[in-house]
Amino acid sequence: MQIGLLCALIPLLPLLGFVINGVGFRRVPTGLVGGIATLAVLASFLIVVSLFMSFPAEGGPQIVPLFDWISVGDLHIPFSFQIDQLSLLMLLVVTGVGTLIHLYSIGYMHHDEGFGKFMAFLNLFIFFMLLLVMGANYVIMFIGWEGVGLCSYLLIGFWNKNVSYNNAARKAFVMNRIGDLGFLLGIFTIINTFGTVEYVDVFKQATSLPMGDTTVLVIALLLFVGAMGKSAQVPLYTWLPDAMAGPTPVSALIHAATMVTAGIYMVVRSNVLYTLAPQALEVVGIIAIITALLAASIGLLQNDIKKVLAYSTVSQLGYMFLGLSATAYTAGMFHVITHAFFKALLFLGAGSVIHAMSNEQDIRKMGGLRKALPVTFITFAIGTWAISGLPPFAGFFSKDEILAHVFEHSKVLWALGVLGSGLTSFYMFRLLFLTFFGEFRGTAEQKHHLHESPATMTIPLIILAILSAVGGALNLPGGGWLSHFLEPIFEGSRQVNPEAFAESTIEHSTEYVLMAVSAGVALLALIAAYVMYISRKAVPASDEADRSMPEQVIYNKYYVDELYEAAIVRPIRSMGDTFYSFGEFAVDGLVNGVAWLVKQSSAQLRRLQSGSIGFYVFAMVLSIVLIFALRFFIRF
Amino acid sequence: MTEFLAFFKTLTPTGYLFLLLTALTVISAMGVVTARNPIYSVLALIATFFCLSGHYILLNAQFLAAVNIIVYAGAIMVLFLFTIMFLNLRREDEEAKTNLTKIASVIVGGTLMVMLIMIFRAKSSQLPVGSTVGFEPNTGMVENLGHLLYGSYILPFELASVLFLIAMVGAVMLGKREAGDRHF
Amino acid sequence: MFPIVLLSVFAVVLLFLGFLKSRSVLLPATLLFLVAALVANFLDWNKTYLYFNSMLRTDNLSMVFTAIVLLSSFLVVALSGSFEDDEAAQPAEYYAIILFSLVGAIMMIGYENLVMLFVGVEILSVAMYILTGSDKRNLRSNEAALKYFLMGAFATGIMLFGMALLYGASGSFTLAGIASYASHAQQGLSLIFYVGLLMLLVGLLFKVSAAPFHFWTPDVYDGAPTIFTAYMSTVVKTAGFAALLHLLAASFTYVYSFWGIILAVVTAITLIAGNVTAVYQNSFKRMMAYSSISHAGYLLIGLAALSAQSRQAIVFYSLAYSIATISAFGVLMLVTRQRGMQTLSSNPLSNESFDAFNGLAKQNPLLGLAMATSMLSLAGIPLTAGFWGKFYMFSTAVERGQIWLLVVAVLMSAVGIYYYFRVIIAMYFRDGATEPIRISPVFRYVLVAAIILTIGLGVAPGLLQGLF
Amino acid sequence: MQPTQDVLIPEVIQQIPLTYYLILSTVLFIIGIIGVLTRRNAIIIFMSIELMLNAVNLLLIAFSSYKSDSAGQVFVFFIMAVAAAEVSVGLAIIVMIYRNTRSIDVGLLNKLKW
Repeated sequence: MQIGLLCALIPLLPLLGFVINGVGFRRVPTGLVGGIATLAVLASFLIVVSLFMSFPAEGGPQIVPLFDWISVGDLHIPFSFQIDQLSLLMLLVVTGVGTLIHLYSIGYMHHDEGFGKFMAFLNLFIFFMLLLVMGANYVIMFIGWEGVGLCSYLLIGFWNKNVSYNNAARKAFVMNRIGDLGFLLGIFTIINTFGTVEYVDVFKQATSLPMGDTTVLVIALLLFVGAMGKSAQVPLYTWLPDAMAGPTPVSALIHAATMVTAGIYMVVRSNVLYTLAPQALEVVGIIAIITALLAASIGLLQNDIKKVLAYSTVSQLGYMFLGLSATAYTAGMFHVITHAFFKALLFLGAGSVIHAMSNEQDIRKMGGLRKALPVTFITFAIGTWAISGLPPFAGFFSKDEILAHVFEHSKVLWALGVLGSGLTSFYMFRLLFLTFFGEFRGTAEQKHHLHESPATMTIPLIILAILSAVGGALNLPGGGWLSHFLEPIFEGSRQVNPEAFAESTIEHSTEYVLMAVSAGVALLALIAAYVMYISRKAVPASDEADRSMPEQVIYNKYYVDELYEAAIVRPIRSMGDTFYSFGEFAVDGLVNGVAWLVKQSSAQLRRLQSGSIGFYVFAMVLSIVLIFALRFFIRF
Repeated sequence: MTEFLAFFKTLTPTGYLFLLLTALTVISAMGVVTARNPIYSVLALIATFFCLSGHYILLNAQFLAAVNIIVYAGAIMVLFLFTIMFLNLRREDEEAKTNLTKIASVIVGGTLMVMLIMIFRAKSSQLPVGSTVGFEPNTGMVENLGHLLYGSYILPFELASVLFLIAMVGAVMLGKREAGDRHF
Repeated sequence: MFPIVLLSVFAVVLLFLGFLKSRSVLLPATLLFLVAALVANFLDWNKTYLYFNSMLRTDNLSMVFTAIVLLSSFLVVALSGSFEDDEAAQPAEYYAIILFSLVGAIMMIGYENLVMLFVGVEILSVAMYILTGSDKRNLRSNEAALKYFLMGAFATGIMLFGMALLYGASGSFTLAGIASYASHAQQGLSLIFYVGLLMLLVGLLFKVSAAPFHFWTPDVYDGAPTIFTAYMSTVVKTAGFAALLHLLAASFTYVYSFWGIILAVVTAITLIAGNVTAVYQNSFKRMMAYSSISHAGYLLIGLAALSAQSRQAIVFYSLAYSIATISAFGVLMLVTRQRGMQTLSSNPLSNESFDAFNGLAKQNPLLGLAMATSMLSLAGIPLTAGFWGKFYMFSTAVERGQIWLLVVAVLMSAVGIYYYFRVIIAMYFRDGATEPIRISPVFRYVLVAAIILTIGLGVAPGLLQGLF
Repeated sequence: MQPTQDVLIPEVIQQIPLTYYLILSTVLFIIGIIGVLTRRNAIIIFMSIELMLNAVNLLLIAFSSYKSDSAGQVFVFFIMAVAAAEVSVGLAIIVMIYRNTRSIDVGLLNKLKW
């Protein structure tokens, strides 16, 4: 079958689903809505699989031109898709995980009055995401990029009766815009430098440039600003936790598995440019490690089940960028894939819990749910195990590969990375223990309602759990399948900087030690969490309790372990609080400050519009005088 | 200064006439913008137009000089005068602009004037004067202008009628008294 | 050339139709006339003519601009159905003036001689003074008309002074004559020429409301009846930019180094003044006025960079902008009228504020969609025509190497998104107790056509490129 | 300069440099601008604008005569025609405003602002 037609069908099917559900959402019967939407994505997935199967192992990129799009002077931009190893991987993840989440949404959302609208938006999102991934040039990527941002905006504000939801949606939009501006400027700089936006041509030209070229550095940094916005890196990360106001499937699909990894995809796509600009990679590395640690430490003390997962997502995204900064592009992509599996799983599990708890999201009111929700519990536990980087599940392999490359690059970053991994393990197990172990702490009514979710929700959970468990097999240490598969993508980078892609210099023994260390740290954190939340049955203080006296609660209930309290809990808590307030106030303050500044200057500027003809004419004449003075009298 | 005096001496009566007309023009133009009473402004403007017509005659543009008197001084200014009379604007009121804005306006306008004059007097802005050989003295005669107007410029000439139609329709539409309106 | 003749005749016919008792023939007749003019416009397709001793030029570029102007006026006229209910309105006169003014617009698009430019500008301006003041008993409309008239006449004076100086320096009113004079720029031109150039430029920049000559725009757009605001902000602007483009490209390319930087600075000021000031507005109509200033800024980017792509960029941008603006004003008219009837408040301000749009999308999905599409297009979100307009504009700046201007423009487009999204938020995320607004079929067709055009050009911008 | 060699050339052109006319019309033009800036009576502002237009007319006629090129004088026709049309519309607007507000002071027109 024609490859062009197949490629065109991949994004068109979700679009069709959107049109059917979106235009006729009042007329399509509710029973059909979910089926149509899910089938559309499933069909795309099947096409992607068939493409993947027929793709030659060592093949170069296949460009599928669809039609001539625009030409501006010398710049010609065709509308074409690029099928290569990288886009195939992303396509598999997007459509695969997308299908599961669509399926899950049928169970999760079908009571909602806006069900049809919801499924339509999800399909639209998939469409834009596919454009982003498949486009053969930066302009198509940008369109997909903006499109997913728009859908994310729509879906966060989906339950739009609540004001805070709206604010969250707006915040997400504003922060993403800041990133998009960087991206847009980057694209124009690319046009200016290379005269084309086609990946193939840009990279071909770029390979002939010297290392450390300033223009490339500028381009790389501008593109990274775009990635920071979309992938929630410091300082543009605060929108992601707020975005949890949207329905849970949205959080799973957009804010965990797919859209937020677009930034990583872009950097990997432009790997030649980044390899050419080592300084840019350093910036990426610094921002990545700050993000990873900051978000992890904030995650330690969150009590909203989705917020914990959100901060964990931010932190994991930081890990991915950390890998990229050490030119471990494969490792970064590997983590994108495994993260898509286990984070989608965790979010969907959280959704299942919230569903069972009648929309309760506070983990202090949960506990002991493992008996009521066995499937959810087991799958959630697998996800937690995987994200914590404990063997033998997927997260272990991917995170470990990143850390191994970082170790080669910089010992300090590695140590910080391991620390972050410990934090991850701690807060994830804290979440697991508080939610599923111990006694139930909710109301009696909630307890009465507890039930396992329907099959449409549990089946995706089980599939994702299996994937999270065995996903590590994609790229076992010592040159797995994935690194071979992706090799052609990095051909250009290898040309410009062979050293960065030389065979690893660390010996296998060192590598095993590194693995052991990171796994050990994660295990230690697990134990710490176990001691704190299972043995000691600590429950985080409620919001009403005075924050300066958190120990009171524990003090009154248990034999005091003051040392433990003072040495671990309090520092962690204060650290978490500090970082949290940093995020909330400093970053948001900055964003709001800029908005305030614009608004104030607007208020001042509009006073010029005084309504008086005399003043208007005066301003005109004065401007003419100034122009004449500048052109004829002042030499500069 | 001596240069100026020397220039003075070379002038014939026509030259003096030019200077006189120039002085009159500027004075009456200033009268237009400074007169307190709008009627005086109109009269000063009419005087300016007459002076300008004098200039046109000096420049051998007799036809335009006549048209200037007929159209501007005759028709347009009468329209102004009518309006002022109808609206009964003889009172010397509502000139309450603060002195500050007036001074600022004069300074900015004056600066523009000084700048323009400096530019026009600069060496690099002098235009090559047309040679006397090919000089066509009939430039401003009605025959010459008529040929041009009905030849090359026929299209804008015809389309100017569109402008008049618009103005006619518009003036009637806006100026017409609706039922219940005051007369003036 | 053909549209000019047809429009002049049709306008006179319309004036006579005004004698008929029934007003209902006027609207269809006007629409028919506009379609006829649009068809006649393309009779010369792919041919280049100079009419009447090089007074008027028709080539594909001028025909495309003419088509945009005619299409915009078609849409505006189609949205003007409310005159039928209004006792005080004089639709025959309005439509006739609109058709007459289109003659002026076409003159501005196709002129080859400064006389034609001058007469064209004046026809269009005088018509606009009248239409601005057409709501005779409304003080806001009166005030707007007087402001527009006095300032417009003043700007005309400056423009004429510039033309006179250009004539003095180059000895010709034709663009070709001026260009041949300017081509000796290496040997040094008279300073008079440069002064004339600047003054002519200032006069035209005033007409397209570029800062710092933009002050009339918000007041006039705000005070004029909404339907004529829609007309002014699209047709006049398109014609003005066509005139500027032709002037700069045909006559002044040789002296780009003289005016390029001035225009670039003016562009930056326009972008900042328009976008930043729009943020604080509470009236949607006034916001649209500032937004039209900001769009003049985006269009100026193409002029300040004057490259081979500028034509294409300006054509595309004006089309995208015109369609989006007209449908936005169309929705505004419906909403204002509806709210005016509901609340019986005579204060027009509250009917035009952002709050008037609260909850609109829930009751009237079509109106919501039309407004949202046009706001997205004006904001330059991908897959709408506005995105490609901005894209083309920005790439002209890149080609000239005016990176600083590009940065300003990109930042300001981010500011723009803020106020455009206020409307979308109000429509989709706010609650407003409203009953559905009755939409007449014509309105519905126009809005649907605008949505389709905006999205269609956004998906396949190449469609328009085949035209010239 | 030899004044009488070619009697057909007007004396003014022989004696007075073109720059003088340039300066004269600039002065008239600026007086018009200052009138627009300083006055509040709409009719007087309007008359100042007419003064500006006449400065342009003078300039055009001067250029046209010195170059002996008729195009400039034809342009003056158009300016006069346009001015006449503008005056009729402008005065209609002023009359309309006067009907509604009993005043033509532009300083009082500030309902539209900000």
